[in-house]
Amino acid sequence: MKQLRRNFLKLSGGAGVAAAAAAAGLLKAGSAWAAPWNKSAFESKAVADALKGLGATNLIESKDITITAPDIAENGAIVPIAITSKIPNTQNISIIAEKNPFPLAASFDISAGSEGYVSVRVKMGQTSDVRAIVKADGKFYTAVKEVKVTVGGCG
Amino acid sequence: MAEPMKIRATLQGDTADVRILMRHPMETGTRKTATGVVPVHFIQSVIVEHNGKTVLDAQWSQAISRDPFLGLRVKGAKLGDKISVTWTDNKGDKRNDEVAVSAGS
Amino acid sequence: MKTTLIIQCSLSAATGLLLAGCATYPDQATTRQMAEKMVFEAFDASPAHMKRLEQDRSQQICSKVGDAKLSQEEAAEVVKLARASIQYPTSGQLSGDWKAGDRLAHDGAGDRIRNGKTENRKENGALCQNCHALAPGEINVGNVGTPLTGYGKQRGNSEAIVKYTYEKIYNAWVYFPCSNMPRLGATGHLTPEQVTHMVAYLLDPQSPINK
Amino acid sequence: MKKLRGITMGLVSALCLAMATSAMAQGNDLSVGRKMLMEDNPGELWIDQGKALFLQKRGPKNASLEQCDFGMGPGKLEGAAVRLPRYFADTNRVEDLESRLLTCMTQLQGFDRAQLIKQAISAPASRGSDIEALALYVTSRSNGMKVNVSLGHQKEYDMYKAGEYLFYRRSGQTDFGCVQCHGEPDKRIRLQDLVHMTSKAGAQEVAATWPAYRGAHYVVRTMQWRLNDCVWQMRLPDLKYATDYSIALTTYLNRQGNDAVMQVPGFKR
Repeated sequence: MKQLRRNFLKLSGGAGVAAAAAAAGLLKAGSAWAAPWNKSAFESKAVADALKGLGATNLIESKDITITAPDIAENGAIVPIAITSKIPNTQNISIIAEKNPFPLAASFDISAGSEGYVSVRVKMGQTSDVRAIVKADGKFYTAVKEVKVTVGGCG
Repeated sequence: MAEPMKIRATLQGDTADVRILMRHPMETGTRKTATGVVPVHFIQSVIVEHNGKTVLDAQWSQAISRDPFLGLRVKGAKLGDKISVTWTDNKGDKRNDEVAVSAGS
Repeated sequence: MKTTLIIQCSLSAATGLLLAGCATYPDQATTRQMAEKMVFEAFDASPAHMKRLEQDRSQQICSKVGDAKLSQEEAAEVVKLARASIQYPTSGQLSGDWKAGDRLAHDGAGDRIRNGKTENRKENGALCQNCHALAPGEINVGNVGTPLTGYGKQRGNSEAIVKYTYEKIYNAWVYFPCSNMPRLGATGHLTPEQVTHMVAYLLDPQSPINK
Repeated sequence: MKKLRGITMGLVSALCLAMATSAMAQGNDLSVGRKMLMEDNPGELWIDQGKALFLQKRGPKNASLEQCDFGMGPGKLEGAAVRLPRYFADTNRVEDLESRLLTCMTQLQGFDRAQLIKQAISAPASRGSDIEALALYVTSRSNGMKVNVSLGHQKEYDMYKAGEYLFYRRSGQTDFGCVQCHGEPDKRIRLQDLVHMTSKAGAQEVAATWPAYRGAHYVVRTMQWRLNDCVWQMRLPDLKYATDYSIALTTYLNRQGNDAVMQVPGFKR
């Protein structure tokens, strides 16, 4: 138990851990109809582990993925990121902020009824590559864009 | 408790441009205030349905910004079609709101 | 704005709508009196902090409203007061440690007041980054002031330049009366020792600003 | 003196060239993010909150704000905010949006003024204060209308001129007045753009975009907060809420910004 607890602390680096663990339990009860939250991918601290959690292997660089985001974010608390995938049969789009404590920020399962497009806002602690992972026809494609984060304010 | 979302769904050709604003603290579990660390609290799942059929099934981490925004485009939409959005957070709180697709400007 | 006022007045006069007389702008002295009263009623502070609201002679002169110009006499007075304000470090050395200067240049804090308390810090930042471009390639820098990139490279570091730079930082109004640059040393925001670090940061060939 | 000016002038122009290029490059980089954030502004979530607060019977007198007169008659909100600040006969003073809200919340609802002021500026990442939400709701009812601050009353003229004076008044550890940061076009503090308030367009931006969602704080802020924060950076003491100092500056800026089309909430990084 002690060992486990230490690992947990290491993982999420703070007092939120216990709550996170409790919450994960609650979630199962609460959302039977949604795909279960991908705990292993979201709680990975390394990009490689997050990719493993997504099942993403043999990434192919693709020009058919567009990342729309500011070159410089004025405020890391709210960085707008939109991903467009022109790859046919796009099934999933995931967004990874590589230098975040937990790099995987979001993962979208996309049905045939939706375009390969999602737009969200992400917290970023520092300048980092933002990586899009697109799953299409069982293959994984990727594109990357750097977003510079300057600490806002004059403090 | 959970407050209403603001959903805009406007028709552009045969695609509905859907823009959703949600009210949620999206706490990372590391933010400190005068009274201590705020526990982790964030939306983990967002489901968007078009006339009852799931078109987007999103999973989020605590890195999504407070009062989250989600934009997507739904294919094969018509005026008056129902767009329904449901989020669920790590505490099991839920919120569902629905709009009809309206004419784009 | 004045023109608009005149038009409004003459219009209403012509159409006979003018009743108790046209509302007019207060004259300068009245405006000043009203506004100064507002200042001293608007802040919640200890007597020591309230002092910051009092203008010294130079600040009064330098608060020209709108397009009003500084007269030659006023400029001369500001320069004279600025000249008299300058204090040199006890060591006599006007150029200090560029590394300390680099750190201070990127420190925008110090001296601010919240809930009646001054920021609790060992020393004040020099605020440079807020307004000036610094080392080449730095993006998070302001442009209210002139860029300082390559400052020393362009000027060398002769004794005259060292002295000029020291004085310019200590009280910019010696050379540019009423410029936007805070009189960092003269207002007490920076100590003479801190100013010497800023001099080194600007002039030392090893400083990132001259790379 | 003369010689010195010559040297500096040459230097300044050489450096300005370098500066202009880098500033332009950065301007492009920032615009993408700004546009994206502006299009879908979380501040919109506060409008309904404000509306609910406005209509709800609250306070010791258990009254809504439907009888509050923002200058167009009790409860008439359309076009009211674009005319603020203005003179109000019932209080015999010029009031801006925040001070008028305080007047109504104390007189109609019986709230304690000091208590309201204490809570008026909310903590970052909070639900925001009642006044912040109410101010946004009331202003949003003027969206699409032109800012039209009139100086018909002597007290309005006085406020305007005092505001202008204060805009240029330098004091404190940094020798700053407002004009030191807001008197020239295309200026930035670090990467943050500074509004050029002595230009018509800049004043219009001020007049038309507050209250605004402040991204770094995750809450809606009002003009009074903006002034507080400026004054803090200027190293002045704590600015009291809704005093004539703020009302004067707001009168000056909004009047300069006449004819701007109101569009709130604004979005501020």
